[in-house]
This record gives sequence, structure tokens and C-alpha cells, in this order.
Amino acid sequence: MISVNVKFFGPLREIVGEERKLELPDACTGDVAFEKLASSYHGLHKWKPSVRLAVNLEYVQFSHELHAGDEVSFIPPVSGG
Amino acid sequence: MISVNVKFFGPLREIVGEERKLELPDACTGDVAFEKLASSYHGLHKWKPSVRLAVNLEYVQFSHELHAGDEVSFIPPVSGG
Amino acid sequence: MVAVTHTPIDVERIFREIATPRSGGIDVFVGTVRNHSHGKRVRQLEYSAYVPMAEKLMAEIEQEIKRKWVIESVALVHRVGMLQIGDVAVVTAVSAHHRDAAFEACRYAIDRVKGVVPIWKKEYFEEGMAWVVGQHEVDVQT
Amino acid sequence: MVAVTHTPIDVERIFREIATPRSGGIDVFVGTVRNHSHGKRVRQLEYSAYVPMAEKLMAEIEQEIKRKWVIESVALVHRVGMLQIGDVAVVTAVSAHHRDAAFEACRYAIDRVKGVVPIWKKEYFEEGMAWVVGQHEVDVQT
Repeated sequence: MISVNVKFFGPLREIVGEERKLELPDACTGDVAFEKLASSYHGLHKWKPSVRLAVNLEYVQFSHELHAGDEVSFIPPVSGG
Repeated sequence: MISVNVKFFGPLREIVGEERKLELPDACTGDVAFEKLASSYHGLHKWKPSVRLAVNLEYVQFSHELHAGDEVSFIPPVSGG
Repeated sequence: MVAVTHTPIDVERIFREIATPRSGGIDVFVGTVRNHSHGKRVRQLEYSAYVPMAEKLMAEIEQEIKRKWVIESVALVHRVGMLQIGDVAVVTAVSAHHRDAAFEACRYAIDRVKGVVPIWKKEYFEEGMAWVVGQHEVDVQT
Repeated sequence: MVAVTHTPIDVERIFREIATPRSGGIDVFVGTVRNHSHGKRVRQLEYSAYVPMAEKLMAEIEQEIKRKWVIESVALVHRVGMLQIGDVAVVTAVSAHHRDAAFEACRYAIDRVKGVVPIWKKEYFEEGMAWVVGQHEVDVQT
């Protein structure tokens, strides 16, 4: 098992809160992490098609494998500017 | 005969000075006015291919006919900015 | 120079910081808070950011620009927090020897900042509020 | 808003003047005095203008821009007199609802100002000086 920190911003923060510690199996992908969260937070599921995965401050594919201590975030469509 | 005021700017001002009153025949064009000035100020002739004529603050053709009291200027290539 | 800041953006200071004795042209884009959005009257806007990631991506955009154009200096600054109508939300600025490069790079800068930097806008209307999600609004139940 | 001015140009003030509650984007081009020209070290620059004609043409450029693009406001300001390295010589600025229009119109503005407005630049080097005539320099005998 590994433990990762997931941060939420913008509209997702209103659904989940600021931050969640997540216990995940080894060699688990971002996709699995999202599904685990979505099973606890119903409002999250509809966001799946539009969010991007960020690991340690970088955008990566949902198939990216997470490691212990990673800082993970699901990034809703940005609207700066 | 008509009388027009000719103003000079930029490099032409160093050749002719700030302003010259010019006595010209009726129905005289900007071209004739330039030639008359160039016969008095030798340095002026080489500028003919590059200057533009302005009458009463507007660019016009050298064939433009001048009228009494017109404010005339021969505008060397501009270099603002 | 990149920054996500809680304090008002000083446009003149940014322009002074990126002007160099070698640069003849500086293009500065300033994004301000509009009083309307999709036909509705906006009272104020709240910007929030994933700050360390936003600053990292903005630094990457700065480097991209320096690779793509021959320029002197770049500034990318985005404000977060509650903003009022007319407040400066974002500034992108590029100084360059040639104005072609300054305009092109500045345009690229604001497009990239709007497209990838993790910053979100919440609009407060006369009644209710909405997150702006990419180009769309999603009403918030409150 | 157009002006030929002898006093230093305040970029922040221009930007404030053309920002409107309806405009979301403002593009500001700032031309500053460079420390070099055609490989020679420049000490200072002197700009002179046929002021009433310059302001008339700048007002015409403002109207052209308002016809060509959907924009909120335009500012064209050129300084004359003796300028030092880094001084602001010219500012063109356009506020608009959409940033596309702001960038395009601002670019058009500076190109037109440089191309048609009767303003001339004289460069002072370590030794001697030169009028800039369009894109060329002509040495001045002194």
C-alpha cells in the first residue's frame, strides 16, 4: 500500500474539500485514484471527462503510476485570465 | 500671384529653416513650389524623391494645386516610434 | 519574472522591470475584470490557484517563449483573491528588440496562461454565483 | 485619446484611461529608447514633430481602428524633445471586449504611427549625430 496526498481546487474543492490522504495499492494509476475518490464523493464523477491529472505539479496521463508521497491533483478546466 | 506658408521639419529644417513665405503664380502645384525652393536651397534637391507634400495638415499629391493662405509642408520620411 | 499574487498588480512596475536598455519595444497585455459575463451583470470575481503548480507552469511558459522568439525579457503575473470590476487580473509582457517578436510572444503568453495554468474564476452576480469552467459556467448551489 | 507631448509618458495613466468596465483586455505597446542603432552606441535621441498634423493623423488612425475592429477605446501618445536611453517614446494602447481585437488593433496602431505620422528622430552618438529618415540614417555635418 502507498499513501498519496490529493489536493482539490476550484469547483472540485467545494465537492471534496481542500485535501485528502488516499491509501492505494502499489503500482496504482491516477485513474484508479480518481475512481476511489468518486465512489466516496458523488459529485465528482461527472467531472471525469474534463479533469486533467497533475502529479508533483506536472500534468500527466491518467495511466500514470502513482508513488508513495506523490502530490496528486485533479485539475478542472482552468479559467484564469 | 498667391502667397503660401511653407514649414520645414526634421532634416529639411536644417537646410531651409523653420518657415518660408513663398510667392507663387495662381494655380501653381506643389511640384512647382518645391522646384522654386530647391533653386534657392541646394541641399533640398536630393530630397525630392523621398518627401511627401502636405497641404493644410493633409498628405496630397505633388500635382495638388495650391491656394492663397495654404499651409504647405514637404515631409521627409518619418521616423517616429 | 512570473508570479501569482494576492496584492494589486502594478502595471507600470512590471513594464519597468522588463524594459532593458537593449529593448526597443514592449508589448503588455492587461486583463481586467469585466462588468458582465454571458449577458449577466457581474458584481465581483474570485480567482483561486494551485499556486506552486501555477508558478511552475508560468516559468515553463517563460522558457518556451525564450526558445521560440528572440526577446529580452518576459513577465507573467496573475492575481488571486476577490477582485472588483476594473481590477487587473492578469498581465503578460514581453520586451524585445523587434516589435514583431514582442507582439507575437505576448499574445502567445496570454493564450498559454489562460489555457494551461491552474487558476479558476468564480463569478458573483446580483443573484448567485458560478464557477467558470474553461469557457463554460457552472451554477453553484448556495 | 491622442497626444504629442513634451512631458514624460505615464504608461499606467494611459492604461487606466482606456480601461472601461466593459473591456476585458487591453494591449499596450511601449516603445522605448534603445542604447544602440545599426551597431552604434546611442547616447540620446531627439524627436521632433509637425505637431498639429501629427495629432490630426493620430486622430484619423484612432477612427480607422474604430471602424476596423470592435473595440472600446484607443490611446496613441508620442513624446517629443530630448530623450534618454530607456525613456518611453511612444505608447499605443487598445482596450476591447476580446483580446484578439486588442492585439490586432494595437499592432496596427504602432505600425501606422511609425509609417505616416510626421515625427522625426535624431540620434546622438558618442561622436556626431544622424537623422533617421524612414529606415535609414543620414549623417549630419556639424
